[in-house]
Amino acid sequence: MATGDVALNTEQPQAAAAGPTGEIVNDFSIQVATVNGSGSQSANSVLLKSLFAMGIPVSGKNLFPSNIAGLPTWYTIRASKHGYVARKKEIDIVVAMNAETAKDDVLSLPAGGVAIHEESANLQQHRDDVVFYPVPFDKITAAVCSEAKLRKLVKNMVYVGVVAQLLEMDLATVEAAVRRQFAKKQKAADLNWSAVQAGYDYAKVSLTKQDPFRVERMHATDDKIIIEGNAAAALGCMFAGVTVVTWYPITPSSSVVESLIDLLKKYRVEPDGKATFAVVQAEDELAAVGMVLGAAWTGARSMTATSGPGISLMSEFAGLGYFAEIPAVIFDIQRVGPSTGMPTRTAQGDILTVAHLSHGDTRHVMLLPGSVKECFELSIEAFDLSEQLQTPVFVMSDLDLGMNNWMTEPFQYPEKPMRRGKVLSADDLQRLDGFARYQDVDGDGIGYRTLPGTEHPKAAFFTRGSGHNERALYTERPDEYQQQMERLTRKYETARSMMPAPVLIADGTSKVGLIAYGTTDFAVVESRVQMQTEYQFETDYMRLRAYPFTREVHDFVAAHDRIYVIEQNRDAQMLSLLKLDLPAEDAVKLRSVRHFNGLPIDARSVTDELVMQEGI
Amino acid sequence: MATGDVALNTEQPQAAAAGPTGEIVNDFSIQVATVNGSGSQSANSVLLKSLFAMGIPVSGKNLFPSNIAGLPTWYTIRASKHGYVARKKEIDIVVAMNAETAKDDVLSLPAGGVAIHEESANLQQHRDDVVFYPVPFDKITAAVCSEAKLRKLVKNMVYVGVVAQLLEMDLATVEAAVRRQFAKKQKAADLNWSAVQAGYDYAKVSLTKQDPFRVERMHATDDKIIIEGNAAAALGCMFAGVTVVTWYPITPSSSVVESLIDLLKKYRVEPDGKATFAVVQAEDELAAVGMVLGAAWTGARSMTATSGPGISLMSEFAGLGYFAEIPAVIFDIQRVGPSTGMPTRTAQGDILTVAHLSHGDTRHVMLLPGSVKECFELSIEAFDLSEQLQTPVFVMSDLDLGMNNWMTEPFQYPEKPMRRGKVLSADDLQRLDGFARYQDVDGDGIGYRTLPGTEHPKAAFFTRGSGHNERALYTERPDEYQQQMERLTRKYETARSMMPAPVLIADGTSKVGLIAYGTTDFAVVESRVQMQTEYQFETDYMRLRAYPFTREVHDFVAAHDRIYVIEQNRDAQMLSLLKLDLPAEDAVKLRSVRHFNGLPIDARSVTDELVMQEGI
Amino acid sequence: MATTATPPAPKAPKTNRLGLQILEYRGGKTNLCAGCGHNSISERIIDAFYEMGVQPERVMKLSGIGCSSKSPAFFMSRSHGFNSVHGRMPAVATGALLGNHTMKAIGVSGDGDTVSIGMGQFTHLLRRNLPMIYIIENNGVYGLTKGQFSATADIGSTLKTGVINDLPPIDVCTLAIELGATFIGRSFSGDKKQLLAMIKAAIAHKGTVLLDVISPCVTFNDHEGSTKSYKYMQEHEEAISEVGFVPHFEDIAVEYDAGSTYDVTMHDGSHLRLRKLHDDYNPTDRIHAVSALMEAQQRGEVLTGIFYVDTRKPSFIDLLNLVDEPLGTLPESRVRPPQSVLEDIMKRMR
Amino acid sequence: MATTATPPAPKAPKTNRLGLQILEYRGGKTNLCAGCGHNSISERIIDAFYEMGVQPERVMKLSGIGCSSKSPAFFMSRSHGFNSVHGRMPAVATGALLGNHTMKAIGVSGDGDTVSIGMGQFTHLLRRNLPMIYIIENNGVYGLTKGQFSATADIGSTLKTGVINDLPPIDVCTLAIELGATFIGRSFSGDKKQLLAMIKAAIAHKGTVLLDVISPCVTFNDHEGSTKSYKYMQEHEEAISEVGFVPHFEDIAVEYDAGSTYDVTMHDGSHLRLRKLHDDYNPTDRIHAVSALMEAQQRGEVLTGIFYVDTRKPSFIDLLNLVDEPLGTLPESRVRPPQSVLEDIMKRMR
Ligand SMILES: Cc1ncc(C[n+]2csc(CCOP(=O)(O)OP(=O)(O)O)c2C)c(N)n1
Ligand SMILES: Cc1ncc(C[n+]2csc(CCOP(=O)(O)OP(=O)(O)O)c2C)c(N)n1
Ligand code: SF4
Ligand code: SF4
Ligand SMILES: [Mg+2]
Ligand SMILES: [Mg+2]
Repeated sequence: MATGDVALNTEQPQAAAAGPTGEIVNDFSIQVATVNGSGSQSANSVLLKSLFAMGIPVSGKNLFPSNIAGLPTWYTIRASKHGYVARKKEIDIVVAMNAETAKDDVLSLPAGGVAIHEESANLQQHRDDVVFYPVPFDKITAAVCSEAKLRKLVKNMVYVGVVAQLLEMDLATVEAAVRRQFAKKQKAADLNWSAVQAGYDYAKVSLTKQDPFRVERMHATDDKIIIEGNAAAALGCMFAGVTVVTWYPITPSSSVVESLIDLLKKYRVEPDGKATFAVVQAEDELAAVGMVLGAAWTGARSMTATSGPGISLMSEFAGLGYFAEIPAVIFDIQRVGPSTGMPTRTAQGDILTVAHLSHGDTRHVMLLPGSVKECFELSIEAFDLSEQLQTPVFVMSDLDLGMNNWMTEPFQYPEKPMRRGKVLSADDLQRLDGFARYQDVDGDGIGYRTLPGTEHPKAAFFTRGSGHNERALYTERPDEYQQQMERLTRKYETARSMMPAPVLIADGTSKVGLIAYGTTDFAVVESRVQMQTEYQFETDYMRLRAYPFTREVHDFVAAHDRIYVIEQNRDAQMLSLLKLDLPAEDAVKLRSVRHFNGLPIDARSVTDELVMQEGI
Repeated sequence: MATGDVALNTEQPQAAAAGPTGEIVNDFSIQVATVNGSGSQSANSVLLKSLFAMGIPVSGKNLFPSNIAGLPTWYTIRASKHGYVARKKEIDIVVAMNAETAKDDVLSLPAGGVAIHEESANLQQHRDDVVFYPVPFDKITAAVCSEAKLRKLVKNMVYVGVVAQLLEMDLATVEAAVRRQFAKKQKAADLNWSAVQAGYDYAKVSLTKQDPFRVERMHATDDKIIIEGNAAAALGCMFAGVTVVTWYPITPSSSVVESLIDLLKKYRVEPDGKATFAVVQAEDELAAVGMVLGAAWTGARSMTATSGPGISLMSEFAGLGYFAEIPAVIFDIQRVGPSTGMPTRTAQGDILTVAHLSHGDTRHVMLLPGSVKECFELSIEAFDLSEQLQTPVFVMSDLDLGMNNWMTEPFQYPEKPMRRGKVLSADDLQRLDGFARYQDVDGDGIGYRTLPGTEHPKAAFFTRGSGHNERALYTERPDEYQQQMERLTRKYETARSMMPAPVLIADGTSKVGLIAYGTTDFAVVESRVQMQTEYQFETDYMRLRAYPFTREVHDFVAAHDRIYVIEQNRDAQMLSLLKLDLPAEDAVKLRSVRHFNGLPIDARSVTDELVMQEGI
Repeated sequence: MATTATPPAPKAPKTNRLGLQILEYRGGKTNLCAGCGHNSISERIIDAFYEMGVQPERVMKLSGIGCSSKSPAFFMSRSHGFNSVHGRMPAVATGALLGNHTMKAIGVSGDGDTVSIGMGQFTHLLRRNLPMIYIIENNGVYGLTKGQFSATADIGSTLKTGVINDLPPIDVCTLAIELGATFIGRSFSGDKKQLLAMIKAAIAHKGTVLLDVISPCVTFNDHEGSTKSYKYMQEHEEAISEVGFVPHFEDIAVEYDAGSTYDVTMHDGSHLRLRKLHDDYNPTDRIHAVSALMEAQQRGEVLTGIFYVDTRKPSFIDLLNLVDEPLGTLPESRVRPPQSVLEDIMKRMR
Repeated sequence: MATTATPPAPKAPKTNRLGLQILEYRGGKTNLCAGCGHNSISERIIDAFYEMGVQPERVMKLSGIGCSSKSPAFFMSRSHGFNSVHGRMPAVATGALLGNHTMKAIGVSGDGDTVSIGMGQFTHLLRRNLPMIYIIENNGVYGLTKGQFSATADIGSTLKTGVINDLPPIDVCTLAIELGATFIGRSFSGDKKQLLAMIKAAIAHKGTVLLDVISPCVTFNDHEGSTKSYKYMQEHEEAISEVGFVPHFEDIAVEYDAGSTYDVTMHDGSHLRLRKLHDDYNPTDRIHAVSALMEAQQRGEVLTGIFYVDTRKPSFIDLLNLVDEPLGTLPESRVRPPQSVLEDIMKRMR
């Protein structure tokens, strides 16, 4: 691999939140640079959980390469007393464990930044405006760990100790985190804990604190939990009552199904050992989505999870689902495209494609989770909507939300029972003496369906992706075809009225409105405060949660002079959908803020762009 | 098959161009209703070619079912002294050869219409305002054709005779057409000719002319030819120098490749019997387009042809072609979707999908042939553009254009030599001492490529759909990725400047402009005259030929108050692309006229819609 | 289709063990070409389900795209049908059976639908031994798109246009045996007796039944030079065994010679009686069956009959160990765990 | 990758018949896990092309997506490479060879890339006998997505998580023999000698070479219970023949016992010498080869060696009867017919 692709933070270093003088408490970001496969996950998780346990709002981001071992990896932990969880553009403290990237990592620090590094690597030569803490990691590790082959792993715990000491973390809390991390393995726990202590002691004895960063106990996380978006989505699916799950592994979606499998095995096996679910690892995504449609056709709540390349492969079946009107829940955990792109980097780049996925006049419904909590809630919502609307529903998450750890209040058990949509039973058929599958009986564009196996001579109908009339009979008649297409448009309008409303975060008096969705929200929330405090500039803000857009979205745009649509793709994809949906006089107001380098969007980038475009 | 799907013309019958009194010369449409597989093609072709040979502008449309034999089929011939070739909404003369649809066919006639039908079927009961010409087809056929199993075919020639007599066609011309149709089969020619005569004689003796329709020799077609769009496209591909052709059969695209195979076998085999081309019937569309990319990567001019479902299956590879920057020419002969839809009906329904085909930030180039001549010319253009831009180019034709017969002036041989784009030879590499595949040397966003087999140690580079930098090395660096994506945007702007300009058919002083593309043009041309003559309403008109849109398109919209985008899909797809591309203040002007029942759009539908929306 | 079958009711209505007349098993009027082999196969399917006395509502019909794939509309209108997309019926069938594993599934496909575009999904369906009847109506061409060669066309076979196929045919039976299907046979649309017996046995089997039925396309592939024509089949069909079937609800005391006949007891207690016509015939030995097929092909014979049966191998559904009821219609109480479970999970995440 | 290989130059540079040193055949630095079987295979590929003296510029490297599919970046940087999309390398390779049939093509894929998502295209490539070397780096799992089972995993094989595979493995060698490939063998990334000989012979072959190379995934599938681990292979590998190869440019007067050894003359005049290690071994008989493979599988052996070779069957390129030069770079004069042709066609359309 060329050395060309190892440095991560290639953006201009910027001054840290406060100068090197004066303390900075509970407000900094730590970036741990390691080598993929070196097992630093547990160490980083211990750091994250310790800060969390000290009641300090934290967020962690794993920036890993698309390979299994050997390439550079970065893990960023942000502590923010204000509760900001977006990526922080400025790294305050670097733990440079990867010799290959150490230099670049140090160069990426702002003035006043901190570098913790292997003693032997003399990085001091590269900067004179950052604080260096050299540590003899290998020596320390060797001392605590006799087994040579374990050292690579244990070494990581040493930096945990060093960081803990430098930041004045509560050691008892750290120990608790370590022991919890290795809950089932007493020996490992002890070994790792001794490594933490060794690092801690070394720092205490040999390093003199010269930087302003430290922590103090808070209570901001008291009744919160930490969970990844994909795990939250999996929980949602189980409580939505999913019965058929199909998948073909692809980063970053695999963990949705992997977590779900664990849950189902644990909670959905009946006393006699039989399963109320089926999970199939399909041969590819065409098969995965085909199975979902087949299962949904028989009434099963079925789903699959994938990412960009899989979405492309599902195009033909997506059109069948739309036209034959079959439910399906499809998770798109977005990653960087086009094509294979950067499989382990995040983006919101499939929005436009999914909205019109498949040839012909096809239109789809999308849900846009903006937090791990919504990964849970909107997953449940997706199944209800999909069955009620008899159409595929796409849940558009992304790698940042899906594969990173996020704080959240605990999830609420669904109050509403499952809404299964318009399904006729044998009794209904007896009463009605038959039915017409695609007839718009209720004027909402949604027909009534029967499920295979319904024991009534008039239950059966023929499902097809070719032209069909109200009675599901094959047709090539111009009038019958057009009638069905117009009904589908009507159904889409019904969908609009059923979509989860956007969240109106701020609707003050400002002439400027911001619109964002998904993980972009975290940066926008913080950027709005930067705009206020640094530029005394007020913004209103609405976070989208679904497509098609509800009335509230139109109203929000109508109520403002300028609307900035902030998103993580190159082609302003959500802005495009808004442009197509809004009355022309409102479409005029749309402006775009885009971030598309594969890193999660950060507040500073948003602020700078807003300031530039507003000419402040 | 339910009888539900047999009637074709389900629209309100309307009064014919002129009332039943007074002659109507060279201005009518004939609809022949038969059963699929009954072999009426030759008879209809004889009728069409005879009128054509009499110098009268004609167009023929085959409206066939998606099965091989047994379902109703209609063939419409329009004669128009004004040269209109769009579908005429009103049928003037029905030849009702299909008992199953005879009643509906007669009901679909406007008052004053004409029905030629089998004597035994008494259709008179259904209408008293149309002219009936009962003919004992079976009796007549039996008389001229001893072989029972041939009668089904020969019977069709009988109606040719009847129609010829009633319309006062020149019999010698008809005979010439018959003999040409069966050029290589003397016996068949004689038999069919005698059938025509028998029909002619019967009409002469037993029918008394009561309708106003007749023909007169003209010279409007003197140096014209008749050809199908797909055959014209195939010609274009051969003269573009295509070398690798892959396909997977699908209606209505198959005949592009089938015609091309015939041409290549005839004109592209060298004296030693070896071929300068390879045609592969792939296992599916994923394979077809994959082969095209593989071949283009080695420098071959390669292409495939498909329709909606195939386009969906090509999504993933389309994204690879865009991101890895590999040429490819893909014909989309559009049919009615979504999903399998109506495979033998026409539409312009893949526009929006193809423009953004594949996940991630992917964008494609589309050419929009609006005549058989452009099927030829733009096919050649497609290969040049695709190699110059190093990106897939989609040629968006449709079933109406591709599978129907159209008059056209003969095609011109390409003046320009093949433009193969930026390819470095071994000598170039020697001179430059290497190269960087994805470097924007010329500022147009287009890099230089080398072809496998180039005999130079620095010729090789690694092609991939994953993140890559200027030197085609694998990268996950945010800056390198973003740089490449921005270059691709730049390249797209270069494409814009190279696209074939739209055709400005009329740019007078009207405040109202019309925009159309492809086969919609034929109806718009005629509708504009209806607007003039019937409503004294002037319209300007621009026909699009490519996407992305060139400056002229923006100018045209800017120059008018209201723009009607007329197209053959439900979701106003081209209007959507315009909306996304135009400055907001111009996007406001867009209005939509849509036709999406599977029948080719007709002038009357356009006119009625314009009148309605303009409130005339 | 569901409601358009209206054949004249016979005088003294004959009925099956459910008391249903055969017309209850009919479908919509076919719109395939007169003489198309596919129509005869639809007839046999109707006969088989009628004679086996299967409740039509308990059957799902699945297909891809093609003339063959249209035929589910032409039999058993009282069964739910799903005409999906080209080459992808296996996935849809798999999902449908996961959603409701209590039903009988019959899939009808073509050689193009299965062996060209559908090869990937087809092989994986076989590997899973999905419990369904999978019929390939094999005519060696793409009928619906006007007769191009498919991947089952034989080397040297010609089209009407004179084009000659020079790629080897893919033998779906050999493939099916190797990849894991458990009931594999080949027949001919023109061989009423054999085909009917095979479909009836197929209905009794639990596991993937792959029936490769040569079904001539009279419009595009029934001429001299075609190796999938009626004539060619009459001349080259070579039955490896005589297929007899005795349903569980009939008296099975039928005589048979154990020496020359394999008696296979099916899951439902029915008996499949396979009388050797070749001495090297052994329907219980995979390796043997594959060799027999490959040798016959080398000899230029079209071997028919049942080549391999395994009634012991667990089906895909067995492996999943599902509850007895269809997953698709389980009540909320059985698919949504109680609030306590969520609270418990949340607690452990603190 | 093309420019990053900079290993230290040896003192007295050894060169091949083209006068090239082995470093001219190296690739970029691997980023696969240390100990990954794929790396050893890359080494053998480098050795083979070096020893056969193939000009690197005359070689195209193709792959799909996966750890295995990354490896073309790690050998022969002087050859053009195309890392396409998941499971679709066969189509890209087919197109590439149509565009330039004068080059050697080597494709590297994985068991997931080929046998799961890629099965459709793979079977059709085999059927066409496309002239290329197709190597499957078979580890029974999806390495790049962290170790899920692929369709070549054996029944009973376990993952580190304890999950047990219960679906039968797909044997790509049996498949390849049946579907029409003409050079089929299996080896093990750890068996340097055998693998090198096989790749060298593969380079000499014209037609589809399918090499199924067991290549342990040290990170996800090299543990107890895995049937694709180094340990398992050491215990279960069973060579059916000893593979010897004598390139055409070397003295072939090497002794061999005609009774126990098959001598196959390759297209380029090289000689493949296959010494029987099983008495039922016959690399020229398809049916035989298939049975041998199926039987070995039943015995739980992993048979290695070359199972079947056919040097007479025309390749897909032969069937197309192309001009000698690459189609991709034919001059305009040979691909655009003269004006007279167009005028002639137009005239006949009047
Ligand atoms: C994705 C896609 N590609 C192509 C087609 C066009 N198509 C329809 S049927 C068919 C082949 C049918 O052949 P086969 O399965 O053998 O059925 P048959 O008509 O011969 O019975 C094709 C290529 C399609 N419908 N969808
Ligand atoms: C369309 C698509 N689906 C899924 C993936 C994710 N993916 C990448 S590699 C891979 C499997 C690789 O397995 P294999 O071919 O055996 O290669 P290995 O890593 O084991 O060498 C998968 C599923 C993808 N890249 N593209
Ligand atoms: S075209 Fe062939 S396959 Fe299709 S219906 Fe007619 S005969 Fe049957
Ligand atoms: S994960 Fe497995 S296959 Fe992938 S590089 Fe590592 S060892 Fe090799
Ligand atoms: Mg067929
Ligand atoms: Mg693998």
